[in-house]
Amino acid sequence: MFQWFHRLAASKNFYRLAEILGPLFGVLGAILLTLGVYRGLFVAPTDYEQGESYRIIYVHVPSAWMSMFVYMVMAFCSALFLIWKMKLADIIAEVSAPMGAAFTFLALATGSLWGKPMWGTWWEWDARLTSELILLFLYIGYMALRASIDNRGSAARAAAILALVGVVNIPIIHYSVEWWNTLHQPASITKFDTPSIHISMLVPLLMMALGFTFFYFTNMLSRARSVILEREANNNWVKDRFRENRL
Amino acid sequence: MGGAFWALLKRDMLLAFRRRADWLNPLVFFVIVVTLFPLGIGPDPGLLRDIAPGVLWVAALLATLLALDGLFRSDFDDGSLEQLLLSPQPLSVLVLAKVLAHWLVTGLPLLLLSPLLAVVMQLQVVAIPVLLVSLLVGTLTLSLVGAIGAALTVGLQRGGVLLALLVLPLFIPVLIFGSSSVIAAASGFAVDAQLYLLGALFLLALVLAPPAIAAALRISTE
Amino acid sequence: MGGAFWALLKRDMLLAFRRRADWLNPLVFFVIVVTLFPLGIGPDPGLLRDIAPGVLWVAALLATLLALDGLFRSDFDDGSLEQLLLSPQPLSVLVLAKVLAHWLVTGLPLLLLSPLLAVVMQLQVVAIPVLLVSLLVGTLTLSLVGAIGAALTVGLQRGGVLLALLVLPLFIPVLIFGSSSVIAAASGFAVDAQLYLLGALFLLALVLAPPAIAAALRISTE
Amino acid sequence: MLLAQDLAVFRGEHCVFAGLGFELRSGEVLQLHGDNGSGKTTLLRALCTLLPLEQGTISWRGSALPGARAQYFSEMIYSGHSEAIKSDLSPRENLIAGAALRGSDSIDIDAIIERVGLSDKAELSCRSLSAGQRRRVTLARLLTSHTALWVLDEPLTSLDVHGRALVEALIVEHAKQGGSVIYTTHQPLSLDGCDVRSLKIGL
Amino acid sequence: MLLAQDLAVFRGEHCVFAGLGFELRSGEVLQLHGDNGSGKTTLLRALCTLLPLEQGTISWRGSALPGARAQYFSEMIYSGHSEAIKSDLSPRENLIAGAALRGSDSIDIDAIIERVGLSDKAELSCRSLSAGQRRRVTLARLLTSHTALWVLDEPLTSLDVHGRALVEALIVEHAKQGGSVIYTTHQPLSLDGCDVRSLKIGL
Ligand code: HEM
Ligand SMILES: Nc1ncnc2c1ncn2[C@@H]1O[C@H](COP(=O)(O)OP(=O)(O)OP(=O)(O)O)[C@@H](O)[C@H]1O
Ligand SMILES: Nc1ncnc2c1ncn2[C@@H]1O[C@H](COP(=O)(O)OP(=O)(O)OP(=O)(O)O)[C@@H](O)[C@H]1O
Ligand SMILES: [Mg+2]
Ligand SMILES: [Mg+2]
Repeated sequence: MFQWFHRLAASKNFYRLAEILGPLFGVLGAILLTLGVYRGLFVAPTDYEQGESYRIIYVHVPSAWMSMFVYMVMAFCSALFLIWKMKLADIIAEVSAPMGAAFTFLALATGSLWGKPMWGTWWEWDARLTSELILLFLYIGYMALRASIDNRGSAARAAAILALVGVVNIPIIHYSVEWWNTLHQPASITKFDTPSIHISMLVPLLMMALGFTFFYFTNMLSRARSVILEREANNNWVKDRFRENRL
Repeated sequence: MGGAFWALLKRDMLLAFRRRADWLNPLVFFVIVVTLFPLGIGPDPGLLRDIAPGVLWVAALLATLLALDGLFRSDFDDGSLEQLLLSPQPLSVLVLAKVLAHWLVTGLPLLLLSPLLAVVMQLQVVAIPVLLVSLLVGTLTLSLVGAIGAALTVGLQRGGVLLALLVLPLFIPVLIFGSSSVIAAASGFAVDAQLYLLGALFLLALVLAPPAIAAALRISTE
Repeated sequence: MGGAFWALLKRDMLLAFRRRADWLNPLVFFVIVVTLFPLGIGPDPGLLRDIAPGVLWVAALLATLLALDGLFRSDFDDGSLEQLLLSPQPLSVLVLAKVLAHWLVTGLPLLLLSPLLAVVMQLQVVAIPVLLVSLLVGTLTLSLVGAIGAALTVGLQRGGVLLALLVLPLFIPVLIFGSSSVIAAASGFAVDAQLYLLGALFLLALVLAPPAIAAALRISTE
Repeated sequence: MLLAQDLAVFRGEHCVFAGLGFELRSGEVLQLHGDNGSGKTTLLRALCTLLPLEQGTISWRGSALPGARAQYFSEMIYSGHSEAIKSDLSPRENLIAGAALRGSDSIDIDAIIERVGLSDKAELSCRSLSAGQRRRVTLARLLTSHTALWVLDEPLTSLDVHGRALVEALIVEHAKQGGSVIYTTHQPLSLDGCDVRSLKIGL
Repeated sequence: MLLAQDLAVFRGEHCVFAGLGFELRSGEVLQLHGDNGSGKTTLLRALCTLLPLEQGTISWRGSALPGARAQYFSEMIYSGHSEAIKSDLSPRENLIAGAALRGSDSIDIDAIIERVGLSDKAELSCRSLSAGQRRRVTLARLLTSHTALWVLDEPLTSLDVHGRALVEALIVEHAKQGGSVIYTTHQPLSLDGCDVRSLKIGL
């Protein structure tokens, strides 16, 4: 098991795997996203309470989920990198950060677009909104730290420490914000928790969520590939591939 | 081990004593930020009283933050930090001594001055003891957590603002529990829950921060 | 003379471009400080709207202040400042180029982001143009005035906090006119008087600050 | 005592050196030679574990380094390009703090200060010392703890002729007492009666 | 060209030197001698008006200094203990910015970089240069503007033997072209064919 893991972690093997999986995930993601968009926008019924504007949910909720999922991936890879010095894990963490930040931003933007018709304001200091905003700061801090350190090895380890410190902090932030918010205000605005969602709305939502996940993996793998090429430009296998024109 | 801890603590206190600016400045910054608010917002006493706990806590947080930048920087600039890393003593203990000295020099005076500013901001008198306790535990936690950021950014030319960016998200729970304890006290509610949570955060930071700081310092001197 | 001005401006912009952190950080700091307030004060929208102009202005002021610390420091540390002083070109012109580059890198992005934060703080939409104008003139003035403080403290190890101490009193008039213009606009009053006063402060700073900065730099490198 | 095998260090993408190895025994002195930018500082910092190795092992008294770090640190002292002097403290205070940090306390600070020629500056703040006087404080630091291995990066920087003679005497003495020294300098150093080996770095 | 009369400089309460005077003519080279802490750096910085004089006057081409500052600055260049290099810029960018600041533009930067032996590092960020390579950038700066007076504080710091030969050649050349140089170093420098005078500072 461990040996398998190590062989995969060699960038050459990973590169080859990514070459296969990337397009595969890409196709799957594209199918799911098309289906999800179609069913979400045209097939799913209009919400009797919110009208058409609720359809933002098909972008908003998947991106909100992805924003958290990507941070977990990043933190997990950072731990792998710090403990076992797996360079591949560092690469995955590095390329995931901007994508996670983008998902977070998308969740914030769509949520805020949705908030205008729903609550009448672009922004409320609601618990969930606030902790999503802080998550964006964590991503930006992570990327800024990486960008500020010239030496790549040092940058990678410093960023990994920060990601791990952040992962300890995320649940703390989450609960403190929730608690802070309910302390002052009764749950007047938490319309999120409408427990039942109709199946015709749920299916496209899940399709979109899965599609977003595949999109993330496709994009992450292709970014990882280009980083591997950049870092290993001096290695023979890269040179060979370059000569044979199949990068 | 204890010897090196005390020696480092003593050295840092001596240095702070030599350059009075070190402990005077965060203090004055604290005062100035608190006084800026009435100027920016307008002198309505009701409004001021409502925002007093928040402003006091935010000002304390910003003052701590500003002071943090200097925690390892001068040691880094003159090469003392390398020597610290090459010390035979365990690095996390030495790091703890530095954080403690830093808090004694910057956090403690701020704490002692806060009742005065609370009065200026029209905060209810009953809330002042809670303000003190929350600031005591809170600024200690901020110093510990912030030291991780300071260690990560010490090698960078303009670490100051990057430091702010890195640690402010980590400071938010402390800010929330700290200020909400004071708000609760001012409204006459119980504050045990908030203070226990602050204490728990402090213990967590005390255990986890020193090794993280030590690791970050080793990276920064590469 | 013009040549050296542009050369220096170009060099500083190039440096800022190389280290993205320089212009990104004050920006993010601004955002974070603005978000700290609701966290410290509580999420009541009415209260937030009342204090929004003050908080936005105080946050802009603090972000400018933090960024100021780096204005001459890296040049001082590596000896470039001495070379600047030994340049045959008039020092106040060179200094103006540095301040301008600094504002373009730190003040301008902040200005561009402020409308977004105004929305987050629930500020009335009518007040946003006034917020922009007052911040434009105001941050330019703050940069010029703050540069005097930066020049005076650049030789000191932990100038950051001392700098804050020196320049905050000078910043207060700008803060008062700036935030009161936004408060007036939000309440539907006329704002000409405040904006004219801000403009006058800016012209005053433009004339008086460069020679003062030049003199301060000569003292700091002694 | 110190054994380095097959060391390779990278700065960024650039391999500074590779396949470098040497052994240093008790009483031996090793001078690193090399032009500007050949990697002397890099090697010394790597020997102090301040830089990560890309490859190779360093071992101290037979045990490999990352593990034996605590013992190694208590027996070595590094004096680099930067002086590690607090400008606000006097030379004496600097030396006392430094010694305490290394865990040595029963030393005669006055004699050491006398030895490096700073007696009349011992109580001044280090800010008002000249470049060469500050260097002398770093020389004094070498004497405040009885460590077996000295790692010196350009110890002659800013020193005048008396300073150079002092460095020579200190190294010879240390080697005679069974200590070992690794140093680098671009100036000629005459270490009579010492077992000086030299290692050339760079292509 | 440069005339110093009866100079006295104090640091704090302490008189570093007093009653010091000399004249430097076109084509002359002046070496300052003195032990560590004798006041060489202090004198050089005072000559650049970076330190205030307690007493005495410095005049350039006959006019006393605080007045003739603009002309003086356009004809002199100082290279001190600190290198005045932006670590984020490449050597080339550093030199271009420096030259523009001094108002000289029509220079052949490539030839100068070649001359100081940095051709293969010209586009790297200066952060990744070694101590000696950074020094070479400061040497290149001397060549980017055609100034009459060079003021050099320990220009040999961190330089290897080739570097030293380069400094010697640069000084000799500059003096031959009618420029003048004041410098200090603790290492022997052989300036053949040059009119070298020396001034001893300190008691
Ligand atoms: C800027 C504003 C907003 C932000 C930052 C935001 C953020 C989030 C986040 C982080 C989640 C994932 C929560 C989780 O799964 O634990 C989420 C889910 C969700 N959001 Fe938003 N949101 C915003 C506005 C809105 C608005 C205006 C609505 C509609 C009224 C809305 C409806 C939902 C729904 C229905 C879910 C799924 C709930 C669930 O999984 O239980 N959001 N949002
Ligand atoms: N942080 C860094 N990033 C990238 N390259 C670096 C870094 N530091 C040093 N180098 C490169 O490593 C090489 C060796 O540098 P090092 O400082 O070890 O040289 P040195 O032998 O000490 O030279 P000197 O005699 O000039 O002090 C140089 O060519 C330099 O360009
Ligand atoms: N800022 C200062 N305050 C007080 N005294 C100072 C200051 N700077 C230098 N001195 C004193 O002035 C004297 C001369 O210092 P200076 O740096 O000029 O010496 P130097 O000849 O350049 O020596 P070195 O060869 O070591 O570089 C020293 O004895 C020093 O103690
Ligand atoms: Mg070196
Ligand atoms: Mg000197």
